[in-house]
Amino acid sequence: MSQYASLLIALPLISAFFVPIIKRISRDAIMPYLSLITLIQTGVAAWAFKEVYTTGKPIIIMAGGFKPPVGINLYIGHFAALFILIVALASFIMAVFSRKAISIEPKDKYAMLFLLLMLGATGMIATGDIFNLFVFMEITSISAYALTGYNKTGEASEASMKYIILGGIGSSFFLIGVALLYGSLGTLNLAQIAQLAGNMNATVAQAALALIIFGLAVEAEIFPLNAWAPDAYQGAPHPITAMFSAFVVKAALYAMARILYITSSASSWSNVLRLLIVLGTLTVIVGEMSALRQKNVKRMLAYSSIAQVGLIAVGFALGTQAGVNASVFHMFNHAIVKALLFLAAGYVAVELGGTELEKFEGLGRKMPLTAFSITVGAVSIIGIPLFNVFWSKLRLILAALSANYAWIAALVLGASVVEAVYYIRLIHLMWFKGEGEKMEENFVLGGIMVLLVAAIIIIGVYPGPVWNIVQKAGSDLFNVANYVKNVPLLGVSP
Amino acid sequence: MVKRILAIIMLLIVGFWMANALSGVPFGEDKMLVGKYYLENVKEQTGAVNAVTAVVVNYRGFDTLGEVTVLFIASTGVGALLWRKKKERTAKSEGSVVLRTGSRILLPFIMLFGAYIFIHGHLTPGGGFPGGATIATAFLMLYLAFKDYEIEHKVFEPIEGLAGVGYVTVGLIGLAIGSYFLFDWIWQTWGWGHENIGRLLSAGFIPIIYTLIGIKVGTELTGIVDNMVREEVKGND
Amino acid sequence: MISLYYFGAISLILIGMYAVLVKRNLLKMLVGLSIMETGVNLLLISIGYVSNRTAPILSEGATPQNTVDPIPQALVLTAIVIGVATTALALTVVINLYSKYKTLDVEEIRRLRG
Amino acid sequence: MNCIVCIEYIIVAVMVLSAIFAVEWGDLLAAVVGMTAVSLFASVLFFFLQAPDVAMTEAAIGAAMSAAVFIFAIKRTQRYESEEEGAGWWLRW
Repeated sequence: MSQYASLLIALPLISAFFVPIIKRISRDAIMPYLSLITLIQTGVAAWAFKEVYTTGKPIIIMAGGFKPPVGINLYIGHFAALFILIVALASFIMAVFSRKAISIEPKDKYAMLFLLLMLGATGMIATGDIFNLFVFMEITSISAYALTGYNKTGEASEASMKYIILGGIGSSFFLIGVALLYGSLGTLNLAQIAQLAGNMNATVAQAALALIIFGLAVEAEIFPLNAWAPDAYQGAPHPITAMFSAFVVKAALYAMARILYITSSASSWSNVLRLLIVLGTLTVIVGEMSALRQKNVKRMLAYSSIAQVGLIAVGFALGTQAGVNASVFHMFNHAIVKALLFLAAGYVAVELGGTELEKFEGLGRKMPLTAFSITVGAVSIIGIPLFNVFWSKLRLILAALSANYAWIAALVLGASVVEAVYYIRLIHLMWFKGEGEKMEENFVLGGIMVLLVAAIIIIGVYPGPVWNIVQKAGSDLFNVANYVKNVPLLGVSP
Repeated sequence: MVKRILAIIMLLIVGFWMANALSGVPFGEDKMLVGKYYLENVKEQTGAVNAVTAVVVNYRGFDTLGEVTVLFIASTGVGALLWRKKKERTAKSEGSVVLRTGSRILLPFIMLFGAYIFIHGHLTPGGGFPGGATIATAFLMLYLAFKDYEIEHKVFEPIEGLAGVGYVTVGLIGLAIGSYFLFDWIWQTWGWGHENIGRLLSAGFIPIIYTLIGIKVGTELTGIVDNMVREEVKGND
Repeated sequence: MISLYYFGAISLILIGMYAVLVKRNLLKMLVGLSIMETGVNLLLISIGYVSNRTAPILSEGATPQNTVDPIPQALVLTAIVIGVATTALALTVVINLYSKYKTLDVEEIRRLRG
Repeated sequence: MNCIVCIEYIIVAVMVLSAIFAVEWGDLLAAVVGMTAVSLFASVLFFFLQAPDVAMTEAAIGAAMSAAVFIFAIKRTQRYESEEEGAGWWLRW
């Protein structure tokens, strides 16, 4: 029965391949079809989530019926079940938003690329094989390139070009890293790599891990290779921007953390951790400093997103259970908040024709509900108590202190102060400046925004249940021995 | 010039570092672990003589599904980004007489050769991807030879989609029959073709999947070429 | 002493990276990326090679003991197709950029800053 | 040293040389021809490394199709590059 979870991969694929035939039948049916498929995907993901969290055992999907090191397996554990649900849910929201936000033809191609972007992120989170991870990463990134340039304006094409060049370098690096790992271990399965990592040559292990981290850094928006992100966030269609921030980045970060902890028994592993801590810190600093001087709200949100990604990476690089838990919690909260913020900002752009700061003047009078949701999102991401991000930032600070990194706690606090500056500027602009007539707000989108706001406040007031789920997900990521035990490895040994 | 020298120095450092790491992975030595298992069991488990094909289609079938998807994304993306209201070919001159007659005569043979490559994927080197590329080459030649040749878009796009649907459906039938996605139901459940390993009618669903992949790759690459060749008609923005 | 094939693969990777790093022409950068991908593929295949063994096609004469590793070959098969897909998409974006700005020089294209 | 080894050395040398030319030639059409030559020599090397499947795929897809797509793109843009240089456009914010 549990093998039916492979529908998570098969369903988006088969429905994407089916779009040309739907297009022959009726062009107007494409967008409702997209919403329907993402809704079904959400249902399947919810079923998998329930299955994993009630039985407490991960679902192992073996493609072709071959046992893991021989065949490819998907590992839907506590972490993957949670984030696949988030991916599907965010996709569903954005599919609904797409009906309003996408007016540029060809919509059938948009629907295919949208489904495949969702498929790629799902696969990246679920897979248990390092080369399969590469393939899913390429699916994600190539559909992201195409979607970034979808508007066909000069800016969109430029952003897409930048993304393609960086992504090409990143995927080459990743592949060299995989080649080194394979050359020294003779296997590609993550569980078996975890078993054998201890007797790896130290130089090879260090080089392979550094190359893999640099390769994933492109997708994960870690500092030296993230120049594409603000441009792409600005140029891409609005629903796609929200998807980038809500789960594409998260999938790459997860892959990074997974590979990092899988190889934790390799010698010279702590050097790699130190490298990631430095990169993450630089990401936070550069992201927050650049966000301060932005004139475009979508670009500002993009830099803020980069800074949060840096915080998550630092949390993963602490190397303790508490740090991983805090990072997973922050990923979860950030996905909700950024989905809300980009949805609201995109809706403003659709209605008022742009996301420059001037467009947001007097938004509180023009579109009170949207302005209210942006306010809640902004206040939450600053880290004010009683909103969800407060708890994850608090956990991050506690984890840093218990791992003897006092300066990381200072970094988190400093980042919050800088965030407060630019978000409060935005809030001030929306409520206390400019005049405007009240406009009709879309009922469905308003409902979605209210639901997301409610989620933020409920998690902020009662963090307990979510924290329990997140702790399980974090230990799934951190506890490698358990991971190896759960994968039924066939006894292939030298 | 300074930038150039700096870049070269930086790259040499990176290269030295990589070479240093590669010295821990000696060339030409037997490093197989899972590979040995494949080589020893490939004939009983999949029926394919060509171990690479068996690895590509059976053992690592998920990768191949992803690979087909990547090509599909590329063709869709090219179509989406080069989409204009009205597109036409703008070539000014026909190909030479040799090219025109040659492409007309060779077309069926190239197609046949492509089909041969992907049908015999489990016996000889090759398989769906080179086979599909060969078929695409035939259409490429038609585009070069005739200045107003265009493929039948109404036929090609649904074929591309249907081949992909077919691949996933074969996988889902495996899920229904053998309870694993992409399970080789023809070879392992029905047990067809066990007596003629090394001949055409063996190796379970490998020929079926490679045929679907070949059709898909051929139509996709042709679609990419078609989108690149046709340009927007002037005065229509 | 590094082997010949590793030397060739690393040279290709470095030359490709040099083009991406230094050149200003977009098509030249893509040529560089393509060369880099070829280099990576060569590296993977040479890692899977075992001296004095034949191709992994188990017909006459070839036994599991005297064939090379099939896995890197399967991986490279995937990587080649992915490389071509990326190249085709990138060239499409280049065509779109050229039709907007009438240049391929990245310094003149650069509009998104800060 | 037997003859196969000499051929291997020569092919690797020519391959690296054509890669350098592909990067340095100002005529983009020539650069694409150089890139295709790199792919073809690499496919010969794949054959020496006992990977006939990969050699075929590289020749059919890596060399032929990508060269065709490149040439169509050059036809729709421009053929010569300017001589100036700049570094790391894609790394800047």
